[in-house]
Amino acid sequence: MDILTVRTVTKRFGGLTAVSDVNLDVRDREIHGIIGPNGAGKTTLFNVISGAYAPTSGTVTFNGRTINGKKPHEIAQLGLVRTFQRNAMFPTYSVLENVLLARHLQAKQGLFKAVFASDRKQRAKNLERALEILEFMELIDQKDTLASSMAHGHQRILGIANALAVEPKLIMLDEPVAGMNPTETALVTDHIRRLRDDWGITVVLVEHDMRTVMGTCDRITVLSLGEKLMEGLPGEVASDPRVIEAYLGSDEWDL
Amino acid sequence: MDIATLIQTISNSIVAGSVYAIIAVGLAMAFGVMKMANFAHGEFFMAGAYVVYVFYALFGWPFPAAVLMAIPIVGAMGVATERLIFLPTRGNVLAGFMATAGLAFILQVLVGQTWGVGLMRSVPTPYMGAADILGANIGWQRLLIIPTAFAMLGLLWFFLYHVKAGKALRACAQDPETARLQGIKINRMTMLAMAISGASAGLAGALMAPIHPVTPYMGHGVILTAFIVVILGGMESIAGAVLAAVLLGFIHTFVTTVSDAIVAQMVGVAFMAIVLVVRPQGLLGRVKA
Amino acid sequence: MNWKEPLLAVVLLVAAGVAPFTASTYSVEVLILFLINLILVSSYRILTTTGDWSLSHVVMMGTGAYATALLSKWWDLPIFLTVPLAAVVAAVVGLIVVTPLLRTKGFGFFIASFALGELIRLSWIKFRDPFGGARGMIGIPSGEMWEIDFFEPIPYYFFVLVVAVASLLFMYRLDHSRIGKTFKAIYTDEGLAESLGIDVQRFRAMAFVTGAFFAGIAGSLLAHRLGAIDPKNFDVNTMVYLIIWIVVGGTSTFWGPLIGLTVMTIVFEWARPLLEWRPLLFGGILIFFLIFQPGGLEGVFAQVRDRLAARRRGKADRTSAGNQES
Amino acid sequence: MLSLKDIWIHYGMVAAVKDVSIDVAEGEIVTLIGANGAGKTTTLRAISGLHAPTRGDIVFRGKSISGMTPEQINALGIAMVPEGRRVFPYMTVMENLEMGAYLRTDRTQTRKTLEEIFHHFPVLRERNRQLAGTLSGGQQQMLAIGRALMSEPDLLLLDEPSLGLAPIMIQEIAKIISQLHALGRTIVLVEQNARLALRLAQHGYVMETGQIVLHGVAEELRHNEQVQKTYLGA
Repeated sequence: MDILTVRTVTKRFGGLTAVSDVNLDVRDREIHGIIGPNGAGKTTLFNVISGAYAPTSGTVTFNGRTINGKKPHEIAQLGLVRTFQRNAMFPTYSVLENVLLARHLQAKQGLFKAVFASDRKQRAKNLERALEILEFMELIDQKDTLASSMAHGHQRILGIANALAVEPKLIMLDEPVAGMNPTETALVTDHIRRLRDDWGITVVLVEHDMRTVMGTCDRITVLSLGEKLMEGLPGEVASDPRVIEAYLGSDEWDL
Repeated sequence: MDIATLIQTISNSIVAGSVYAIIAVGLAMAFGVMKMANFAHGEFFMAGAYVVYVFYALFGWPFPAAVLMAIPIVGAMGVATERLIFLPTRGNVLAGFMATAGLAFILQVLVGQTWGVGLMRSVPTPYMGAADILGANIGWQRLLIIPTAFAMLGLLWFFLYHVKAGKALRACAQDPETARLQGIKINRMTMLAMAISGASAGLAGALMAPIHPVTPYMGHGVILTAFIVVILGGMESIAGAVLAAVLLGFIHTFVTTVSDAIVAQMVGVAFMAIVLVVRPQGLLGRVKA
Repeated sequence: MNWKEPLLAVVLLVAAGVAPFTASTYSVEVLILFLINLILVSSYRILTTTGDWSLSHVVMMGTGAYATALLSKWWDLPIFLTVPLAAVVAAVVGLIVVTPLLRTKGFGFFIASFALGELIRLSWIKFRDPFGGARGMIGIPSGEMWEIDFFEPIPYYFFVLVVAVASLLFMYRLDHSRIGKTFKAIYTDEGLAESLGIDVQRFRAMAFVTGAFFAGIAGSLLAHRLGAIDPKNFDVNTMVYLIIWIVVGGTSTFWGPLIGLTVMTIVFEWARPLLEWRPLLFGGILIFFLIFQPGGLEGVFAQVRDRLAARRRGKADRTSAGNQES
Repeated sequence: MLSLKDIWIHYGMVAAVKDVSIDVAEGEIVTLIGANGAGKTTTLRAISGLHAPTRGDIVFRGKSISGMTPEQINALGIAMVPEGRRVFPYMTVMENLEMGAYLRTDRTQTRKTLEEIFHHFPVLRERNRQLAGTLSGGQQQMLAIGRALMSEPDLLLLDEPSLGLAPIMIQEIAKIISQLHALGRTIVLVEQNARLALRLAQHGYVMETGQIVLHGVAEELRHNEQVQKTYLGA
């Protein structure tokens, strides 16, 4: 079953077409990679899906509901949560406070109830769940560390933990291993796999780095210059000459 | 409204628009180059009026000479403000803006304590008499403002579009980092922008001195109008500021004629609020990609 | 979790209870104004926690003041009704004002709020009936409760004290509630908060309206005390003073604005002999803080505390190191 | 001519460039290649003065330039074409070029340079009165290169000149770069299009997570397996 479908989505900025007529099908409980060299339109597509941009044309369906035109917070509430390339955490809070805050932000209640009710029960529940998430993401040992003073790789994982606090069905990760060394990369990709394997969360991974995508994803969609180049299994993608050319450039230059 | 009143109102509108344009162009320039938002811009206007008061009314210099003095003096105040306030708060528009609110207090007190607080300084009108245009009576003192505004805006336009330093100023406004890569010294440009900004506010104040009550608090009324103009025009756009100034000059004058000055202010503010909501980038503003 | 804050609160409350009996009438009046300003400055902090610095906050206060004047003059309502009703009126006006403002951010918000505030203030000048035009409204009753006349400073002082304590308590709870945390999350990273499912606009509006509500209370209390109000009471000059208090104190903790107001009230009273030179002093202080101490006094306190803690820790480390050696 | 000696660059606490050393000889093209976020652009920005290295030294013509402002470095003869072109959008093509020659005072010489640039990029002459923001991506790239050349720099820094351009445009830009080399220009080229960059350059440095993992003669790197691996993980 497809949890996320993108149909003929086009996004123009003024005269520039950043994404042109793109289709995408993400199956439930898969890790789907969207790759392509710089300027391929990955980030634009990402922003269209998460609601930051409205598409110029085309539709986006998540879990059976049309979500194009909805606001980012509405999409998040429906269970499609994105992370950011950087700063996907509140830097001046501790790790535990980060996840607790992300959970607090979920509560839907009025001003007066928030101020007057003591809601110990809810607090206890939130704390329990936050600790569970940290345990799962292997951040529990650092729960009192200030987010801004954590190692780069762990900050990225905290960003994912914050997203988990929203109880998403699908997480979209924006270049989760950008600028990381191999050890950090392995740590993050390991966590990404566990999201799907242990908690059954669908993952959409937007990445520049092919290596990460190859080892982590079930299926891959390749974009180049705003258009979909191909879609397939990692092995198919890696050996496709069009993809190699998109990444390394053609070898046939007439200088 | 009969023809005479209409002509009177139109000419008053142009005069008002000219003054607003001189004031607002300076504000827009400072904001454009390095996001310097000057709350004390109204006090610079006031300072220009006091320069004329001192040199013309007290020292007895010829009126045009006194007006010209306002340009370097208030221009220097602009440079000092850049060095002392905007440079240390660079990168934080609000902090610079609030700090210049403090500067406004300081200037009001200094001027008030030197030349008196409550007293309204009257600057005698140097050019008496009025032009008679189709039955409408328009004082020469007011009419004088129109060519001065044209000359000043023309000069500024020539500077920005035909002089290297002016072009560099525009380059800084569009992309400061890339401007630096061309060897353009950004710190000189911010000083230059504030010099022009101060000088234009000072010039406007100097021209208005004979027809506007000169008090330490005369900047108050000006700052709101100036910000309305700049926001209407699109914050950083100088052409936008001029267009909006003329527009607001007409709105204010016509509404004042048919109703009163307070309603005119209200209409101006409401107009700006609508523009902000419908077109946040202003009339000629650009959406930054 | 923290015993220091409640203890401090008790000490302050006792001091506040004793203060009027040891002070001159003039000082009591100053204390009344101080308490009113305490509500005002604290209510302003609510908006700033979302990052929306407004220039119309004293106009919201003025809205409460004008509402009070009208309510007590037209319908002769008692003070225990005028104060909450005025707050509601200010909140409603706040909601109307903030709706277009939400389209703007940062500096744009600041300037646009200035303009919309002026629009309201100008309407008080324009509509002589009912607002009394530029000369404002006079003859606002000081109010009474249980046959105690609030024209007397000490009874009114205690009335204001009760209202102020209740208001501050509410705002303190709000600050520490999940809503207060949401405000700060929006300020820290709007995009992240949005991605976690937060309706950013709704919470920004909520902060503005709540702030307006308490500013309305402050305005109402002020109107009853002064007996006469005019549009000049709520102009941008007053607004700059509010900004000075909050910049001097800092906004990152609940206590910052309170510290700022307290210090600046003392400076204000102390500088009374300077007469007209006072604004110069205040302008200078504002510039000084924005440039050299942007975190405000609360930042200074935090630095001192951290340094002391570090020194204490340093000592402890040295002792333990010494123990290990021996 | 230019050498980076063990430089480190930090963004806050994160080290974006670690212990990088690069040497550029007069008249050659040196390319820095590597995946996104490898630290190529940061390294280039350090040379141009937009980012001060936290450790190490950058020496240009025997003089240390680390810690200088971009203005000072430009005056020494280093010009940069920033990533994403960054033309002044509301200035005409001509004005953009003039800004490139901002520090030059010799009018006739400048005029000559301008003619040379128009010779390289005829389209800029045709459109010299058009606002730069209205040019196509490829034309903007040409303008950005032209603007940098206006200062007659001894060293030209190019950041991702092929980014977001259609293949035919990339070919065009590549031709121009090789022409500039033929005319004796010294160039540091940052590119994600590795094959192209290694065809153009004489020496190449491969960056990965802020470090140089490989360097050598471009022709050899072109056939190196590790280069392929850096990009494709194959």
